[in-house]
Amino acid sequence: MRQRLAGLARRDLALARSDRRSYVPGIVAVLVFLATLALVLALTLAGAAGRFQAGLSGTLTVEIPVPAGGQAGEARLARALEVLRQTPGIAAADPLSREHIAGLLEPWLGKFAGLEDLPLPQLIDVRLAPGATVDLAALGARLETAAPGTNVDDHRRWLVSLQRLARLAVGLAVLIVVLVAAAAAAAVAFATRAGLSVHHDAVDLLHLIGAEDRYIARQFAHEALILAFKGGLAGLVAAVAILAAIAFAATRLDAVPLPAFGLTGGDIALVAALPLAAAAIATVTAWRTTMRALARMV
Amino acid sequence: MRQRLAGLARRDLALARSDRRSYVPGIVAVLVFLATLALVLALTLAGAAGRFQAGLSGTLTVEIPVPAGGQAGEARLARALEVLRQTPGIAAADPLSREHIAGLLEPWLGKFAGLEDLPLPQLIDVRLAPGATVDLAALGARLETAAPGTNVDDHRRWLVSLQRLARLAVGLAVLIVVLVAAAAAAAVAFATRAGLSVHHDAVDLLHLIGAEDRYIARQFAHEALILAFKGGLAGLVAAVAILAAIAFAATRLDAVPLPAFGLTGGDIALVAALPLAAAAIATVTAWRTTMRALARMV
Amino acid sequence: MVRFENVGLRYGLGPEVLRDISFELAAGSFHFLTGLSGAGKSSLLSLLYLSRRPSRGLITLLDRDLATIRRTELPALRRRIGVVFQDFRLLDHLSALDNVALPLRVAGAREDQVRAHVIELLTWVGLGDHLHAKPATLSGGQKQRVAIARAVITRPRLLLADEPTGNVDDKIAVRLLHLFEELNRMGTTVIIATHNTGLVARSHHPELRLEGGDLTRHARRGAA
Amino acid sequence: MVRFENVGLRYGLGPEVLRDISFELAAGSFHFLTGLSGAGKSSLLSLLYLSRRPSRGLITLLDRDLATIRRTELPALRRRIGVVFQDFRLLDHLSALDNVALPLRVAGAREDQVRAHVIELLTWVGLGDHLHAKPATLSGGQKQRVAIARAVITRPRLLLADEPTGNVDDKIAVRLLHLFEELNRMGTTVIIATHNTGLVARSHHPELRLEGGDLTRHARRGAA
Ligand SMILES: Nc1ncnc2c1ncn2[C@@H]1O[C@H](COP(=O)(O)OP(=O)(O)OP(=O)(O)O)[C@@H](O)[C@H]1O
Ligand SMILES: Nc1ncnc2c1ncn2[C@@H]1O[C@H](COP(=O)(O)OP(=O)(O)OP(=O)(O)O)[C@@H](O)[C@H]1O
Ligand SMILES: [Mg+2]
Ligand SMILES: [Mg+2]
Repeated sequence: MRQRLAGLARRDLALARSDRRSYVPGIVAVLVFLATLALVLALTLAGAAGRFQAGLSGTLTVEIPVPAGGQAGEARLARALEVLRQTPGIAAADPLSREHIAGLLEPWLGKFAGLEDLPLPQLIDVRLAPGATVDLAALGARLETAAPGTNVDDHRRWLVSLQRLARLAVGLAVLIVVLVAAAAAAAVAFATRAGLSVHHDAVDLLHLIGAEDRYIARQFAHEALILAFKGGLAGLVAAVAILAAIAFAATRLDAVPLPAFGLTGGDIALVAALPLAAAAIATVTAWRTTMRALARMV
Repeated sequence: MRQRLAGLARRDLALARSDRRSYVPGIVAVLVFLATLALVLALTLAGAAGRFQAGLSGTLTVEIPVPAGGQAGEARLARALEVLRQTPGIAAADPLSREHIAGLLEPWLGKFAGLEDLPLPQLIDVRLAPGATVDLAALGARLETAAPGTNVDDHRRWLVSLQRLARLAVGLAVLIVVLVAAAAAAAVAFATRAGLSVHHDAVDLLHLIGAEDRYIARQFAHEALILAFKGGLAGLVAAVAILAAIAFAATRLDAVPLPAFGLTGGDIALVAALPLAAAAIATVTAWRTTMRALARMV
Repeated sequence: MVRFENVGLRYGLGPEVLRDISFELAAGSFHFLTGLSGAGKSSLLSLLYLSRRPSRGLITLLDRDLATIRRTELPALRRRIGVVFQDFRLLDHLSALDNVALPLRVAGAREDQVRAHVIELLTWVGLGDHLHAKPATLSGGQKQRVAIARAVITRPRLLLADEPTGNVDDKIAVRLLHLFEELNRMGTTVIIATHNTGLVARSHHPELRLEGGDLTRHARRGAA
Repeated sequence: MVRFENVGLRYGLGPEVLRDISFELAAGSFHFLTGLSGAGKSSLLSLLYLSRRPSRGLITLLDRDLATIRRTELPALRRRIGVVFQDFRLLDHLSALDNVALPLRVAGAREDQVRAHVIELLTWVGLGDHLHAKPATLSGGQKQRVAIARAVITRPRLLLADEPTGNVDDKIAVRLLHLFEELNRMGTTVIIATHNTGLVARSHHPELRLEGGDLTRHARRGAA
């Protein structure tokens, strides 16, 4: 075993020395940095969307518009509430206060003096019993007769666009990670070929002495592994530092950094695996590049 | 002269070959790319701010607020207009229509049915005679007696923040360019030191043969010049391509790219000089680094 | 052991460096390869250590026809050949000890056996005090001896030495010749390319002489 | 021309390779430097071509005390010294012609003069057909001759040659010796480190022998 390890770490080729000027760690650091940011943001977004969706999916909102023909608002509200409370599967139906509604509108209307005098629609917050489903078409028809113009919103539009957003973010993150992996592989392949040409004489000597291609490729792969892992670790650390700074800034002073992004243990493991993935890609790429190039030598 | 040129281009050291794996062109490309974007955006912002300022500086806006005590709006407007038209130095004073004002407010209030019924302030657009100055304090006092609550806005707040924004943008651009220059110099110095160690034997031989430090440094400087210029050019081309795409997208199909950013000939020369500047920095850095390192050798 | 049949070699579009060379060496034989500078001695050796293929002709080596050999078989074949290169080809960043140990390690030898063996051989060639010296800190003759030690450490079946005494004094040259003869006695076929006429004259081994691309054989003192 | 006074040299913390060496060589003299492999011949030469400073003692060279010389004066001094390195030190990516032209170009010679001069010298050492060959495509002896041509192209005041005939046959060795003697006749001081006892024996030049770090002088055939 010790024997085997010594074999793996063998460095007949002065790769390490010549690779002090290697661009591999730098490039891998930047790539892992980007991949980490992309992945964390996508996972955060997906997580938030999931939680938001869970919160929305058991609720409905009923809107009773501003009276058109002078009909008393309060009466319409009472009738709608009655209909709702009689519908099986609905656990609760609470009208929102006028102040609450004005608060919701404020970002759009601004705080201006005339706001109190403006006629406002009325909103009812409806919670369904857990697991219950409600026939929205039938409910809508009954509400229409009770209070004409009433509008039932099951947040489907929101839910759909949330899901679309989350899927888009995850897709983008996956795309970025794939691109990053491809770029890392390309950089390592390029560096390996350059290394082979720089160390051509030594490689040639090893061949003449009876070394198999594997013996030589192992050294290039080992070097690539170390360089890429170092770079990847640096990139990960930088990304985590930036994210922690963002989380810290976002939650001021009373936050533990990562939970602010709402990552699960699995998410964190995924992100932490990025330098390992980079090292694995680099190792395999260097190995393959070397084996292919050596096969073309005598 | 030919002799001298041959001397400048001499390549006893196989720098070009070993520098196929140099990271200098790549880094310089990225840096010049960033510097170009920063510079163009800053110059555009500064130019736009300048033009906007020129457009604003000959105008005033007089605001007559929503009547408080029921005084007739039309009468107050007429009195204010009279005061303005009697003031020397004022070329024109035109009240804005109610529709115009509603249009200005719409982005904030949204299009809602009650808008027509809302009480709105009245605005007068005032243009000064070219070169004229108006005593704002005196004008304000006279307007106050004519129509109490009237407000004169000389856009100074706007002008000041525009100037501050333009100065900030230019400052940021300068900072970015300086950082970019420092990063380029650091990258070249690092690469040069690596090159010196890779070519140590050849450098040593040149010394023993009687080469002066200058003879050796010239080769490193020449190589750095070429690498940095190539990288810089690539970065500039990439940045211009991106900017052209933005300009194209911004003005749809009927635009000539660069004028859309409103750059002057001088601005364009400044931006086009970035690769030259990068090459100059690289050359000087490589020269100095080599001379300093050689002075430490026997 | 070694058989050339109408072998020719040219570099690129240049003239033939070797032309129409045919000879056969018996297993366990000992030959000098001589010829003027540029005659093609190193080129001929490079055919033997499988660094190059001939432009034409057939080479049989260790009972293998080199024309039909597959790439994957080369390492095993090369491990049975020891080479002293004219320019040494030591790896600069490895110590004398590691340079000499290289063929053993490449062949997967056990580390505990490698060390003792290498130290013994290096001591024998007079480098017991320079085990851990890098090539750059060795004298010319010391480098040459490291190169020789690397070539013989595996007791190869075929030993090819290119000017192995160019940088050492006559006393060491004779000692190294004894080393080669010792190996030869144990069954190794030896070919030594050299300009050292004194060395050739002092020994009784036959001489292969390269001249104008042709090879002629000269026996000496009644040896085969 | 060259004067050593109690010169000692050690590498790092090792033993003294040269110890307490004193001698003086007249301008225009011709000496062989001999000694066993590892005796310190190359080390002594490296002191003379200003690649190293002695651990102790005084060296005077071309009327300059090397202890007091400033860095900026080195190039001019080095241009008056020609060196044949034991391991040649040719630049791999330059042709034979460019390698030999290097000292002239470094000294700022005019390009039109350089070419004809270099071609003439390379032809003289038998490399007229290999002007544009890179070192990797030259034979051992050919590389050595390029190295020698580079050392003498500037007609230096002092010529230091380290084992300049280790890779060439006796005929070329004699020819090269004539080249050195020709230069010597024109005023160049020559020092040749060599193991080639034949070469030393055939000539009448005095011998400086290094042994155990000490230098002794041996005249031959009545010469100085
Ligand atoms: N890789 C190569 N490419 C082109 N020509 C070559 C190459 N190697 C050798 N030559 C040429 O082939 C000829 C024979 O070279 P080789 O090295 O075999 O000679 P040699 O007998 O070993 O000479 P020496 O005694 O000087 O070492 C020389 O003219 C040399 O220039
Ligand atoms: N750079 C160095 N660092 C440490 N030791 C060195 C260095 N160069 C030479 N030596 C040691 O100094 C001693 C003398 O070496 P030197 O090269 O001068 O011998 P030499 O007489 O030229 O031998 P050869 O005839 O084999 O070339 C040797 O033992 C060598 O190992
Ligand atoms: Mg040869
Ligand atoms: Mg020596």
